[in-house]
Amino acid sequence: MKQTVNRFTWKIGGAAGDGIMVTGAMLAKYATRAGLWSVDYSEYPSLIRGGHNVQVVQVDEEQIFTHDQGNEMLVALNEETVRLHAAELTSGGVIIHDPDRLVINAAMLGDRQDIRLVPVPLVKLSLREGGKDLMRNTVALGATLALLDAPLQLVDDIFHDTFIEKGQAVVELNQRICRAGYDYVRDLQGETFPWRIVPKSNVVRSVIDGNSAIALGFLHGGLKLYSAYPMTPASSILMTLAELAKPFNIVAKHAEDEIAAVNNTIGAWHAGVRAACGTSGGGFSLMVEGLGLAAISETPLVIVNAMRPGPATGLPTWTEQGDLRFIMHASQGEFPRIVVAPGDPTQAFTEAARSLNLAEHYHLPVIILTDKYLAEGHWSTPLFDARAVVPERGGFAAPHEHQGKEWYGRYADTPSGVTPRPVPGQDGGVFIANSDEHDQYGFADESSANRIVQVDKRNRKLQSAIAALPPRVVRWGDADADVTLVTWGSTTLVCREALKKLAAMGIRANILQILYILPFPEADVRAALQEAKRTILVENNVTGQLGSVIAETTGLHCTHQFLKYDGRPFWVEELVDFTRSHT
Amino acid sequence: MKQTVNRFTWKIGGAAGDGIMVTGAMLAKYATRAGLWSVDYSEYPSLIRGGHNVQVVQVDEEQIFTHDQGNEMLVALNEETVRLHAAELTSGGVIIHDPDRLVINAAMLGDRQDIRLVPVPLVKLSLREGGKDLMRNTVALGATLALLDAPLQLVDDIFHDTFIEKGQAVVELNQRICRAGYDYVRDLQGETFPWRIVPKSNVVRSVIDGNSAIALGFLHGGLKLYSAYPMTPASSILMTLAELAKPFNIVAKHAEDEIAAVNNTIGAWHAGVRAACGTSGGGFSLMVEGLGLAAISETPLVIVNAMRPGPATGLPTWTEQGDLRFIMHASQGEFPRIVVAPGDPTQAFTEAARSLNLAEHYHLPVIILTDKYLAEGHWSTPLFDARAVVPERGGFAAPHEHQGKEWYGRYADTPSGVTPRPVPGQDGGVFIANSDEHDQYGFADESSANRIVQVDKRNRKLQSAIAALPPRVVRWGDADADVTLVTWGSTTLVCREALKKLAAMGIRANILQILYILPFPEADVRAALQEAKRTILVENNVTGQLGSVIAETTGLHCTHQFLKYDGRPFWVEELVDFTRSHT
Amino acid sequence: MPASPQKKNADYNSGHFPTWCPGCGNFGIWTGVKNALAELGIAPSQVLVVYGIGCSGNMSSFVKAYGFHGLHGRALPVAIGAKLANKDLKVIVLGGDGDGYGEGGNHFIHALRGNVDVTYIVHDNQVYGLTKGQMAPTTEHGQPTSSTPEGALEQALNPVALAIAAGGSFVAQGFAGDVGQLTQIIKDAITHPGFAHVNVLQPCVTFNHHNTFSWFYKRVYKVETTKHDFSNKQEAFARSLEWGEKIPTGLLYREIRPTWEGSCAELAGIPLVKRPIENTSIAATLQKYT
Amino acid sequence: MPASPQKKNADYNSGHFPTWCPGCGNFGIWTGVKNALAELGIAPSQVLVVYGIGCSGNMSSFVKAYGFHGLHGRALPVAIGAKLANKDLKVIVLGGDGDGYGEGGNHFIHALRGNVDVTYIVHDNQVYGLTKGQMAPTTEHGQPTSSTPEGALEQALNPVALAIAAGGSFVAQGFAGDVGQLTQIIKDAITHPGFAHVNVLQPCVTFNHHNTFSWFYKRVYKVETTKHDFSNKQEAFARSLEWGEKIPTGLLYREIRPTWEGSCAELAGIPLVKRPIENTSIAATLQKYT
Ligand SMILES: Cc1ncc(C[n+]2csc(CCOP(=O)(O)OP(=O)(O)O)c2C)c(N)n1
Ligand SMILES: Cc1ncc(C[n+]2csc(CCOP(=O)(O)OP(=O)(O)O)c2C)c(N)n1
Ligand code: SF4
Ligand code: SF4
Ligand SMILES: [Mg+2]
Ligand SMILES: [Mg+2]
Repeated sequence: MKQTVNRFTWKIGGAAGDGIMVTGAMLAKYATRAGLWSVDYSEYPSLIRGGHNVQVVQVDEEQIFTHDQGNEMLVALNEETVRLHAAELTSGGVIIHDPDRLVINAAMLGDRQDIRLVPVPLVKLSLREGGKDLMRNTVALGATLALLDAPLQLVDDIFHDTFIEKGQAVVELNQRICRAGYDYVRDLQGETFPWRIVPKSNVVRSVIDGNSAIALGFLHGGLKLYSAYPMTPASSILMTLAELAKPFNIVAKHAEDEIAAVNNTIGAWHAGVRAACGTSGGGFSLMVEGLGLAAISETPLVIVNAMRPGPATGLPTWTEQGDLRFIMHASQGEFPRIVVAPGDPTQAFTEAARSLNLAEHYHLPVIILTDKYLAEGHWSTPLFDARAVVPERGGFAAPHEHQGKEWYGRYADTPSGVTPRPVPGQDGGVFIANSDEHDQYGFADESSANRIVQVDKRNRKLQSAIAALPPRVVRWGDADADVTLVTWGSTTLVCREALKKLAAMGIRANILQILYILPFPEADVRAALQEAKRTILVENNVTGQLGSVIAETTGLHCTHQFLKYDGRPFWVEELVDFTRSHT
Repeated sequence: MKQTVNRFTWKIGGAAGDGIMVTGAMLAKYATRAGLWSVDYSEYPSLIRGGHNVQVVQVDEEQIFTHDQGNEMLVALNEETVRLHAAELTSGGVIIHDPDRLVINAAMLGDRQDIRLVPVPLVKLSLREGGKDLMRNTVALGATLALLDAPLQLVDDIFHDTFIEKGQAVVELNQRICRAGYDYVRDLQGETFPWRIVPKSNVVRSVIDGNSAIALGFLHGGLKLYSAYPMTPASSILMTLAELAKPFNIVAKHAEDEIAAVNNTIGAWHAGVRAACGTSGGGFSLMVEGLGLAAISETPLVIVNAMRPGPATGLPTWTEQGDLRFIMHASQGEFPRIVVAPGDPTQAFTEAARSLNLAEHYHLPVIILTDKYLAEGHWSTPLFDARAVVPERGGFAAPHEHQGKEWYGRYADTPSGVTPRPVPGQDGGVFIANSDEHDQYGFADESSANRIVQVDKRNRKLQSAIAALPPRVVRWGDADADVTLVTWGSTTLVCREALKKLAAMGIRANILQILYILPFPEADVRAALQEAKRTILVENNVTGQLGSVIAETTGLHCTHQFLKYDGRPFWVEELVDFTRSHT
Repeated sequence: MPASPQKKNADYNSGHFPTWCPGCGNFGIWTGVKNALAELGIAPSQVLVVYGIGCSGNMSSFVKAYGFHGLHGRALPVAIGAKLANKDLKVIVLGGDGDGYGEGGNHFIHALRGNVDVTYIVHDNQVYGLTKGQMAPTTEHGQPTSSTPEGALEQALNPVALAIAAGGSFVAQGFAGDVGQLTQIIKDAITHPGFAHVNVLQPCVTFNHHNTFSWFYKRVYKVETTKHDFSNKQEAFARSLEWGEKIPTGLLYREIRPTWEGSCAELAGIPLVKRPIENTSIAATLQKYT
Repeated sequence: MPASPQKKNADYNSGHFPTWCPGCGNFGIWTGVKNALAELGIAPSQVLVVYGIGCSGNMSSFVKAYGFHGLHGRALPVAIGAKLANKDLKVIVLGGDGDGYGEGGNHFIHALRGNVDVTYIVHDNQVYGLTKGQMAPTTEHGQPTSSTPEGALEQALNPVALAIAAGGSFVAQGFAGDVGQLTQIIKDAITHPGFAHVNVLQPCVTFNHHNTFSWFYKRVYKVETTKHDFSNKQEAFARSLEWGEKIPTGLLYREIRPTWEGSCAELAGIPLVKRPIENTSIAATLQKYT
């Protein structure tokens, strides 16, 4: 029988509270340690218990960016999982289930005869080895590995590394329970499973989500204070930094609301430290006024906005790219800001680290725009390169510039628009950071002449900052292509996955990823669009917001647009189909 | 000597707290009752006392829209007024001042020999007649009228109508004090003043500011509750409605903050009444999340945003059109909204009244966008035509649609996107207004299919609403012109004034005013721009925001743009100059 | 409206069974609210329930009654707007401690002194449930949570003490483990003419392993079994400060004073919602501008 | 930093003379703040004053010291962020009653329980000055204002009672007409280790014709002249409720408890602002993701 090596998709489904995510994470780690690449994605409703939860882990020998619609293995913890997902199984695929809890009959499978059932007494085995009910997932993991004919040693190591802080007993319990599932399936009579894992080179890679990448980017970038109010899908940045506060000796503050969070952050920057806050659209709405405060007082500021489908509470645990225009134009009045939309964990890490340099050096607000898909999905990722961005201080007044002064001209006009700033406590640097329009010292000044100077000065900073930015567009794929996918943020991932599939079909495609939304890379985008044979705008929203920005700034329109707004990320299959039928 | 009849500009300057605005208002009323047209404008800093305050009243026989740079009469209550404004006086113009308080020497006048000083013992006369210090302004008004050779009877009537509620004694005191100034100047030896008033027909017109026009439009439109938190320049809507609450039997609520204001308003609409809230940019920032709540719960909502220069606190008492893009895109996610930007008090009245119909019938948020110039300036205005908009109920479920039901499908899909709604308390209409994505009854529903239905349904409403809108662009001037001024909101006024001056110079200009910003009248704008020989974009902001919207939606750009962002409205002279040199 | 027939708890079930964790204190509050409505004979269509966002707010899908599931922290101003629009409507607000005392704290203190006749029931589980276990304003000092793994640094907010100080006219504390008392408190709150605040001690079995049912059972006592004088603000304040060994439940403070809507001259007579919108004449007012 | 030479009030003048109305109570507070800084020998560059938006906040242009004139209602969170960033910095917040108790009420109650060492001075003129005389949270019930011409319908907020109930560790009331006492209160507030709230009764001569200087002179008394025990919360609460015939000034309540920054393990040692940003190694943490 033909076996597919190192390429399969695994899915687990159950109720909220069944703890399925942990199991998927283990499998993803396993594959990654085996020298393969994984991606995982989960869907869960905005409920604590009940509701249908799913996690998918896809594994490949090549780097992968999104998962497929089809699955080869399904761990079904409840009936709903079978009903909803059996149809997605590839021919020859398996369903692992606990026959004591879930009896699967033909009706539940539709008319799929080509699916194999693998009943494993998950709970019984867990209990037998001294575990609890919930550890049935670990049994399922063992069963999965047995089917894949994957060596147990690697998973034993993972249990060791993960649980050793809790003691050797915990490590061994997990190892034992996993092995029970493994052995049970090995001992089953049955055909050989058409998919298997063969470990490869042991390049060390991480399995990481966008939020952790941002947290680590911040830490690398010299962050000292993070203030936030929890909001899905941004919450885990706060939780990760709260965990890491101790080892990194920084402060993670859970503020009373988002208005406090953004103002805490502004206060911290004003006093001289690198700080950030993070939220999703609803919380960002509450930070809007603070954004303008940072702008007019020329206080650096970094905000993460992890999007979810709106309006209002919307679909709290789903994904969308609906806030682009909102973020670009938020807050009364006119002022420059930087908006960066990373498209994978590596970009998230790098740009988070860079945002702190940018904000500090140019006295500008920087907004990092992600979404639920990037924030909470996990990808096998080469270890972050700390040298990609070097944290460097900037934008401060040197001692001789302020010492001994009565007042410091912190808003004096300069060619770059950036005026070096002292921080409170420094001798002679006295000035007023003012939300009212102000003169060079910060005193309220309502004159026409001063207003023009200050508006121009502030706006000039954005121009100055461009020099410090990396290329604002990222090109993926060959320069010479029949079709260019135009996208931003996390949808870059599905486009990257599509390139591979399209190439296999003989369609030469490439990608124009707009990494920096503001300052908008008008010239790059215009050139790319003019060169392209045909272009497809790919956005996870209903109005094609990036498309509108392109139209506004370049006058150009993509040949086609492929938009999705049901709260789900794109399937690579649908993007490939669309591209093929529009090329 | 040649006398200019019924055309002059009068200015008064003093410290904050000198109460100068009242005097200008009296003069504007006088001129209006005399059958003339007036416009007034004031500049004051964001201080209670001190700081330089100015009010200008311009009078004309034809309808006027903005005032000129030059003045014929200056009432100087302090030295700063003379220093700052003497230079603006037309040759032959006068300065009225109180010689006991302000001695004017040649140096203060620069080298202007062509200005006449009219010293009047303002305070002394006021005290002599039994008035207080501050009533010196009334003496100055009398002096003004004497110079203009204007009949006293009209002002006596105004005092009567204004003060009769406070009693006959107050009326007479004001009349006496005014007459004292009048008589004093009449008795002076001096040349005849080159400007005069000759009362004309007695068509009744109002002298009204944009905020009062909105308040009256709301009342006419059936408003029952207004909730707001004070913020310049929107505060006077709250204060006017608080005053009018009693006669109109409505509720004006001063809320604890703007978040409460917008949510109060949503709650009131939900319960079935017409309601509105109003603020300026900073407060609007705080209402942003509420906007999305109204959108997803399909609760009608009306918000007034009276712009002032930002970012943040900015220039609280000055003017700017800096919030256009912010208002268009505010709040996370994507949803339809109506944005209307009236360009004079009549439009403000009409569109405020209409906004309540629109919000109610289409279950959409409607934002009325004004600015300080329109909000707080006053114009002689034909009496509002209450028939322009007829308040009509709409969007509600008929009793037979909900009575006796267990649950009401308030979000069931409909061709227009509008689903008739019951209000709480009505039998059988039970539903959940939900900020989470929801099914037809309002229960949280996260499925892909439902999401698509609901997004599409909400968006369709905007298309449906178009039928109920008046023409979304307003054309001023002849269809056939050499140049078209493209503008929105209060800058329409200076454009209208410029048309007259340009015509006098033989330049044929017209105006494209975009009254409804959303739904953007793409086709109209495209047609107008394509027909125009040349176009000039006129905006009171630094980035040309309307221009960016035009570029985005039509791909067209105005030939030139004339932008101003120092917190001041345009001078008609500068617009005329720009137009002339670009035509 | 025809006289409501006798009501029962189940009449207020939406048909969607709660998705709360088994054993969650929210079940007790759910029962208490439905009981109170049934016993007071308030039909589902005669009441508007405004919900915050949280596990608590998810009750919006489990109760049959007019509902408004608004923004996190903003339930109160929606409720107040609705009540002013229709003063004949019963308006009840349900929300979490994070929702009401964290995000929405400002509305809370102003609603207390404003005294619009709305009943406000807070599910005080001393944690953020829906977002997975972060610190709440009422989290005890030193308690570790997912946003404060080394323990909360703030002193916990005392909702009932705050409510009394902010001018609450009805301040009570209930316990999700005592549905009988809770039902009575909610009934009293609904019938109280003015703003009524009920803080309900609500164990969260998933994220709060400190303030558990058994922890509370050992500590709660009913003030109605003591000599507590709920008309005495001083005494009520002293009582409200009790936490730790003994935790008071029941009506802590009550004062009858005019409601906002009762004092507002413009609200006398028929409710706003019943007033016609047509034919408002602005002519006389416009005259003043001439 | 060299030892500061003897300071005097005038050292804190910015050179811009206040634009407040002649006779405004803000002058007294201005003097009190400068006196306190001078007497404590805190140099203009050693202190950060964060201002709200209002007549009160306009003081930002009249005081010589590092200043931050932020958003209406949002001074406290800026101040707290700054203090956590540099715990060696003295941080003082000045703002209006509308700013702090209206728009910013939520930050106020959480700052009180959070106990970050910041001094908060509220200019309580019981009105919105800068926006021309609308109702403030502290406007007395029934008082007409420009936004409530028929009289305020809400019960006035009692800032000191609220502060005590919300967990304030230092709660005092000053009077702009008694600069001597006020200076002392501000000094005590600045030296108090923790969040210190000073509500200053501040007549507004332009928009509040009810709570005038003479109205207050007849009513205020100093608690330090009584047997008041400011360590007793019950007693402090009772005192704080006094309004009308007698209005207490002075220190109402004080409690010494750890500050937020003192309890935060990560803030031990040098202030955040002095810590290097370079060379943070994430390698070990990244390892956990492999
Ligand atoms: C503006 C905003 N910020 C944050 C959130 C995310 N959020 C949803 S529920 C919740 C807290 C839930 O805690 P609580 O109010 O105590 O309710 P519980 O779940 O404990 O019943 C948060 C922070 C949101 N929806 N909106
Ligand atoms: C978000 C926001 N809302 C409203 C305003 C307008 N505003 C400026 S000062 C002020 C109130 C002033 O009252 P208070 O805080 O008591 O200060 P006072 O002037 O009395 O000292 C208001 C409402 C604003 N600047 N920002
Ligand atoms: S998380 Fe806590 S509050 Fe939420 S449903 Fe579960 S037990 Fe209840
Ligand atoms: S308005 Fe009142 S508070 Fe403001 S400066 Fe004048 S007197 Fe002082
Ligand atoms: Mg909670
Ligand atoms: Mg005030």
